[in-house]
Amino acid sequence: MPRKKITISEKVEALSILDEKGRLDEKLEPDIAEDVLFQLHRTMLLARKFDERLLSLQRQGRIGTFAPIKGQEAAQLGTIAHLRPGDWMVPAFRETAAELWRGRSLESVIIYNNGFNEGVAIPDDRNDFPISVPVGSQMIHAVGLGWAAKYRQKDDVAMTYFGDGATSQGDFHEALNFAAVFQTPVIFVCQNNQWAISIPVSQQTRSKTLAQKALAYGMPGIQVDGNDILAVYAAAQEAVQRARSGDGPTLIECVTYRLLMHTTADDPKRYRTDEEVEQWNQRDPLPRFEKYLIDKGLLTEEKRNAVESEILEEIQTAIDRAEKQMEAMGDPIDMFDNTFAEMPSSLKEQKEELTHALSESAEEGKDG
Amino acid sequence: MPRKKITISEKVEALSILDEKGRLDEKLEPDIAEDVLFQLHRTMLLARKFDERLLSLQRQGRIGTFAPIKGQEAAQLGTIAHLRPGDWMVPAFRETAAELWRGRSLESVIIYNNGFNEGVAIPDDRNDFPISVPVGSQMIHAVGLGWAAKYRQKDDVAMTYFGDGATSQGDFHEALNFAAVFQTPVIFVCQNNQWAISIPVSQQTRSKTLAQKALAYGMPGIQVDGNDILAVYAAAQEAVQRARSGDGPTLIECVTYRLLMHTTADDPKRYRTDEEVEQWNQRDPLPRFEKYLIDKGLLTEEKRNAVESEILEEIQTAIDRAEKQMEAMGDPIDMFDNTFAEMPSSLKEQKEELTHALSESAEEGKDG
Amino acid sequence: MAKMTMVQALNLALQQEMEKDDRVIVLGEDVGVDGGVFRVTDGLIKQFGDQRVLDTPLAESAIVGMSIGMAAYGLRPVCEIQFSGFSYQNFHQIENHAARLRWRSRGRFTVPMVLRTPYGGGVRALEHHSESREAYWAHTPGLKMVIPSGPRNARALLVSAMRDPDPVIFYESKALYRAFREEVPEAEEALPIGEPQRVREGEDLTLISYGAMMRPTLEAAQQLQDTDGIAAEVIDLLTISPLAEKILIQSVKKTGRAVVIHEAPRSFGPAAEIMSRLMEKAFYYLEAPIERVTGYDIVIPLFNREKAYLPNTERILRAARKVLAAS
Amino acid sequence: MAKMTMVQALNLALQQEMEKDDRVIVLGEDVGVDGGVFRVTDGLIKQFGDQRVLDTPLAESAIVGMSIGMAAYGLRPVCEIQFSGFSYQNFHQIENHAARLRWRSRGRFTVPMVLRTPYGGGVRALEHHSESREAYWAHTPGLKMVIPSGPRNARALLVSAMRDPDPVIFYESKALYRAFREEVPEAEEALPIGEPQRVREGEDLTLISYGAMMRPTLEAAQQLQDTDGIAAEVIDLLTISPLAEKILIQSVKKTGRAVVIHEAPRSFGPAAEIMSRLMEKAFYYLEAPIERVTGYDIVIPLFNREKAYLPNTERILRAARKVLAAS
Ligand SMILES: Cc1ncc(C[n+]2csc(CCOP(=O)(O)OP(=O)(O)O)c2C)c(N)n1
Ligand SMILES: Cc1ncc(C[n+]2csc(CCOP(=O)(O)OP(=O)(O)O)c2C)c(N)n1
Ligand SMILES: [Mg+2]
Ligand SMILES: [Mg+2]
Repeated sequence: MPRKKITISEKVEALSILDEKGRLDEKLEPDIAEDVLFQLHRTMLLARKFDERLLSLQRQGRIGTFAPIKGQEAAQLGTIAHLRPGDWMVPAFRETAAELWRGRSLESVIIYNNGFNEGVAIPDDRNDFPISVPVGSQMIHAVGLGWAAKYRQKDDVAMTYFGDGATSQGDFHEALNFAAVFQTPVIFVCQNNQWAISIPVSQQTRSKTLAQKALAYGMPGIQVDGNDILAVYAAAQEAVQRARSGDGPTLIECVTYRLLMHTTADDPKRYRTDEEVEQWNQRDPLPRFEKYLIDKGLLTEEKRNAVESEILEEIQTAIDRAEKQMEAMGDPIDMFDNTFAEMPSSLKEQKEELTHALSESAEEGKDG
Repeated sequence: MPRKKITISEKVEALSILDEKGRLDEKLEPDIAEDVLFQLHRTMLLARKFDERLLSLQRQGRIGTFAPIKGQEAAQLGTIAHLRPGDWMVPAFRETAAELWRGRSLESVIIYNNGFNEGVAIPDDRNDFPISVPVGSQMIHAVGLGWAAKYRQKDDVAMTYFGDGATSQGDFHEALNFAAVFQTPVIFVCQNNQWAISIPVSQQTRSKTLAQKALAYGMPGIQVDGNDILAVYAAAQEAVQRARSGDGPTLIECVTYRLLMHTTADDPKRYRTDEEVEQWNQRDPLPRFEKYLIDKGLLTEEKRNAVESEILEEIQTAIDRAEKQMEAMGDPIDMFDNTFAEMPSSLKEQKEELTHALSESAEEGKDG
Repeated sequence: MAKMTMVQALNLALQQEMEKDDRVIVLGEDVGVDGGVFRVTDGLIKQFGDQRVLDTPLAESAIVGMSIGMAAYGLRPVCEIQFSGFSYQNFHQIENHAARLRWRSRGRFTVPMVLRTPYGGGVRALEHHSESREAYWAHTPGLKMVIPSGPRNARALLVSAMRDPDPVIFYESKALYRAFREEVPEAEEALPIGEPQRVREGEDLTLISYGAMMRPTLEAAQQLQDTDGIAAEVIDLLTISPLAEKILIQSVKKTGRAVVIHEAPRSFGPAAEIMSRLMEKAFYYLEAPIERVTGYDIVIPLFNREKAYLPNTERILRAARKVLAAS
Repeated sequence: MAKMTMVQALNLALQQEMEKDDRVIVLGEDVGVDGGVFRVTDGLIKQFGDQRVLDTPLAESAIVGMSIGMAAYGLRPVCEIQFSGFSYQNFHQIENHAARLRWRSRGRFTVPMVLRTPYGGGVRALEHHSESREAYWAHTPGLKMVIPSGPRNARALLVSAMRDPDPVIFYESKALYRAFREEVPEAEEALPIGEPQRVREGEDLTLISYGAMMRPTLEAAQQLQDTDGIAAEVIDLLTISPLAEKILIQSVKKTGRAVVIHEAPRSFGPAAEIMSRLMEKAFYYLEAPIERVTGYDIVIPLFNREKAYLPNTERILRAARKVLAAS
């Protein structure tokens, strides 16, 4: 005062390491162990191939509506790769690549996409939340988890995913604010894939970047090329370190693109041009990462093909297994379970009512 | 990119013109017509005296719980003074000074504080929303009003008030985002009075200022000394002009202080020190403004006292009138009105039921 | 007259009303360029431009809050909440404001807005896309809660909702969106809000339902006629709240027996209110306890098992026969 | 044993459970340094520090959402929503998540949290501070909805709520906070959730209520005894949902007549469910239609007229006599 610009101490940065043409900025290249690089590549390829296969299953009517991830693999894998098993993942609904990295089985994805509750079961050794459909509502759960970890004096962190559209929700704001106020170990990973169904990010917000929204919370924010796995990896590494060492949350905006439809119920031709999609196809994270690995002498065409056939087989086996498992899943009566730890009498009665009705219909079916 | 700081084009500034000691920064002094200065001063004094009187009425049990405004008069009057009659005001619940400026009667305030719905009636010629109790929920209404005005090709603006606590609500975020995306003519006036009941602003958010939250929306933000009516006036003038000329919304943070309790049900001694309050008493906007007027030769001790006695009489008259009016307000049966434009049959029946019950009790009362 | 799906009929209502009344503004997520995820608002942005049809950011509370401001100004916003499962994000805007602003301002400001939202099961959708929780709104003073059961009444009720001086929550059954076609007159047609309809006459039993459940209910009535020789009277509520009980009471006074059907969870659901009104006003005419056929008190299962959750003709028949057998 | 107000009794429950179980975390607006606007959490931050008692920013959705995360981690958050009129700000967090996480994760993650919130009229409060909308929660699968009626059962039910493996919505009547004192044992005491209590025996009539309405209800029962020679049985629900109907049915089978009392709006309110259960399970024992005495289907008026809105002894007596007169 009297009239001056307010200087803000938190940083908002932009980061890119491996550009669209696969050119590497060596000064910034993160140090990633070879086995991790292989694992990242294999999971990226698996996620890509699985996505393709799910799409064809959906078109054949063998699974229900699902949300493809094509194009967003680097944003997911470059972030999730930093989590330890005890850390927490709180996803939205378009994080299949990250889930696969965490060990979710292909079968469970297929079973879930067939509308069976069995597909949401999470093994006890994975601290991963189930898919959250209500946009923007899940980030605050990560804040509670992170707070609890800190309370228990663990250095576990919580990583939560959401889209550009989710940043418009009040819950986004409240989650970031709580995380900052309580300095909880949370990494907010925004996959800015440019679209929220038919709404482009330019109509979602007037701010130039999503990363700068961090400034409202006194939190560091960084915008990375989300199709550049090295940049994503480097940014996430810093954020996870910050969280683990008690220095609070970070907002990471991964600039990426949803190369396919919003879900299989959506027709993107209604709202975006083929040219735009084509431009983003040029920035596909997968070939870019493969070029890097090849340049580094870690990957060859041959090796890649070998991994790919292995993956295709893995997917086929999973589909076969899932379809077999689902055959045994007809009985709806356990829909009453998992409402409460102990079933109240009114629910027991309703369960009996349905059991009875089902057996009567079965009888009638026999008669008729 | 590759790694660089993101530069943000919107400005966040801080502004002060008349400092705590009443020293004026003449370069920045806004040009305010004399009659407006008088009117501002008179309303400020009226609001102050009325607040004092309400507090004593409350302590005597003659009104219910209410929210004092002492200390926040400059923030309210410096902003509201720019509105034209056709403009829209969307208040929270601690804007009595602004409401008085807009022509709300003292009686209606007293009647409202006595728990009579009659106290919320708003004359047809004031475009002012009634008090909104749910913190943070009202700003978005201003966005709808502003949008509608623009749609109707009017240059009317909407000004909405809220506290520091309200900035934590999801609805704050959504309102600012919508206002920016649709470039609606809205002025967001945050009265940062340092406390949300017992929570200091430092526990409300980790951001250094509230004004910088504007950056999340690509919106200009400004922090002003909210106890400096000249600074508030100047900042609001720019914001209103911007809105009126179609250049969209602004966030104004008025740094001020709630000198009294949150409401009369609150005991601030539980959470803040007398020293803090005393420090802020030194920054009281009223003597500061009076010193300015005296220095300018517009006010004398004598004149001030004349205005004050006039005001005290006005308040007394209003109390007498309100108490008289309230005597005639016993009948509860119109509680069924204003639920719908047309009363549905089920409500008519309930209304009859109550009418009947009330007359029966009256009968019984007579008998007993 | 043209044969239309409910989606087309709703679209017609919007399109005609927007033509007639420039106060009508459509807003919501994906309602513009995309035409709504179910295409109910298809073509409107083309015809009326982006000042009449607003593609909003993704924030239900703001969509409703902005509508409240628009309505108070004098416009007639029709907002879409993409699925009713996400209307709880804006529950406070409805309860704290939309339902009260007339009251709070003693009539100075009113909220003539419509909140359209798809509800209900049966379309193999994801979690949160199949619920039926009209009771939340019905229990909230100051709101009208409307649920059409077919293309023609959907169009006619939406027209009335847009003209209503008070906020209307308008539930559209996804299962009905494209399930069948009906003749829908090109000429304007409006149906009063607050008037249930007797859609089938009968003396033996009253079946009361609404929305997507009307179809299995009517099917059950037909089967009762065909196989049991029972004449069931069927009432389509259309307006859930404020509930106009008169026609229900008349019917039950005649039949002495009733079944109420809805897909919402049973406990504290709409059927309870209907049963209570009948108990209060037709108790001495009842020859058997009223039965309800409803969803269960659980989260509706993911789509592969939702059929077992939803009431169907068979369950309605079973309840009807139970009520008929009792004496 | 000490004579305590409900505020003190609730405070005791929190304090003792926090001492015993370091998983219990209290959070909300003004619950720490200020001790809660009604002082229910008074002294806790002093005793347990700011890692056990969190003064949060002003955001109800985040308070609940954060509690969900804490609970899923294995803690036992007890969050306070300052007034139930502001719990709609977090309705989606409860409906979309708290009530479903066990189900959604097939038991892997659970939400053992308590949402405490003051509700109801009678304390001359501001708008939004006097509502009674327990039906919203009661209609939501996956939640338990508890409402105590006095210091002793408030303490004992809150203890159970904190130990419950599932989310509990815990409504505290502001009108009861300091209305009277009861002996509350120092030693731990817990009351099972899901068990209504018969608090007065009688053969002629059943009065069913809960929360703040228990006092006028008991007063009415006494007056019926004194002036009409009528023995009314009185049942205190304590748990609204899941509703355990057995004791209600037993009672009505005995008395044949019932009145249900609550301050919530009438239509689609809790009484409707109770009446429906009684209709379903005790129809043939009913000698008169069940009456309900409730709030009206309007926004509760500002405080000067709220008395006329709220049920009172007189209204209960009138309904009871009507039920008794019918045959
Ligand atoms: C609260 C809520 N509102 C609306 C929807 C419907 N919906 C599902 S995804 C989506 C767009 C999400 O956009 P974004 O956050 O960018 O994620 P993306 O789909 O691009 O991964 C919408 C509107 C929803 N699931 N939840
Ligand atoms: C949604 C909501 N939550 C909680 C409350 C209770 N409450 C009333 S005022 C207040 C603090 C408001 O603080 P601030 O926004 O800074 O405004 P101030 O009171 O300082 O004017 C709280 C928590 C409320 N009225 N609305
Ligand atoms: Mg997106
Ligand atoms: Mg404040």
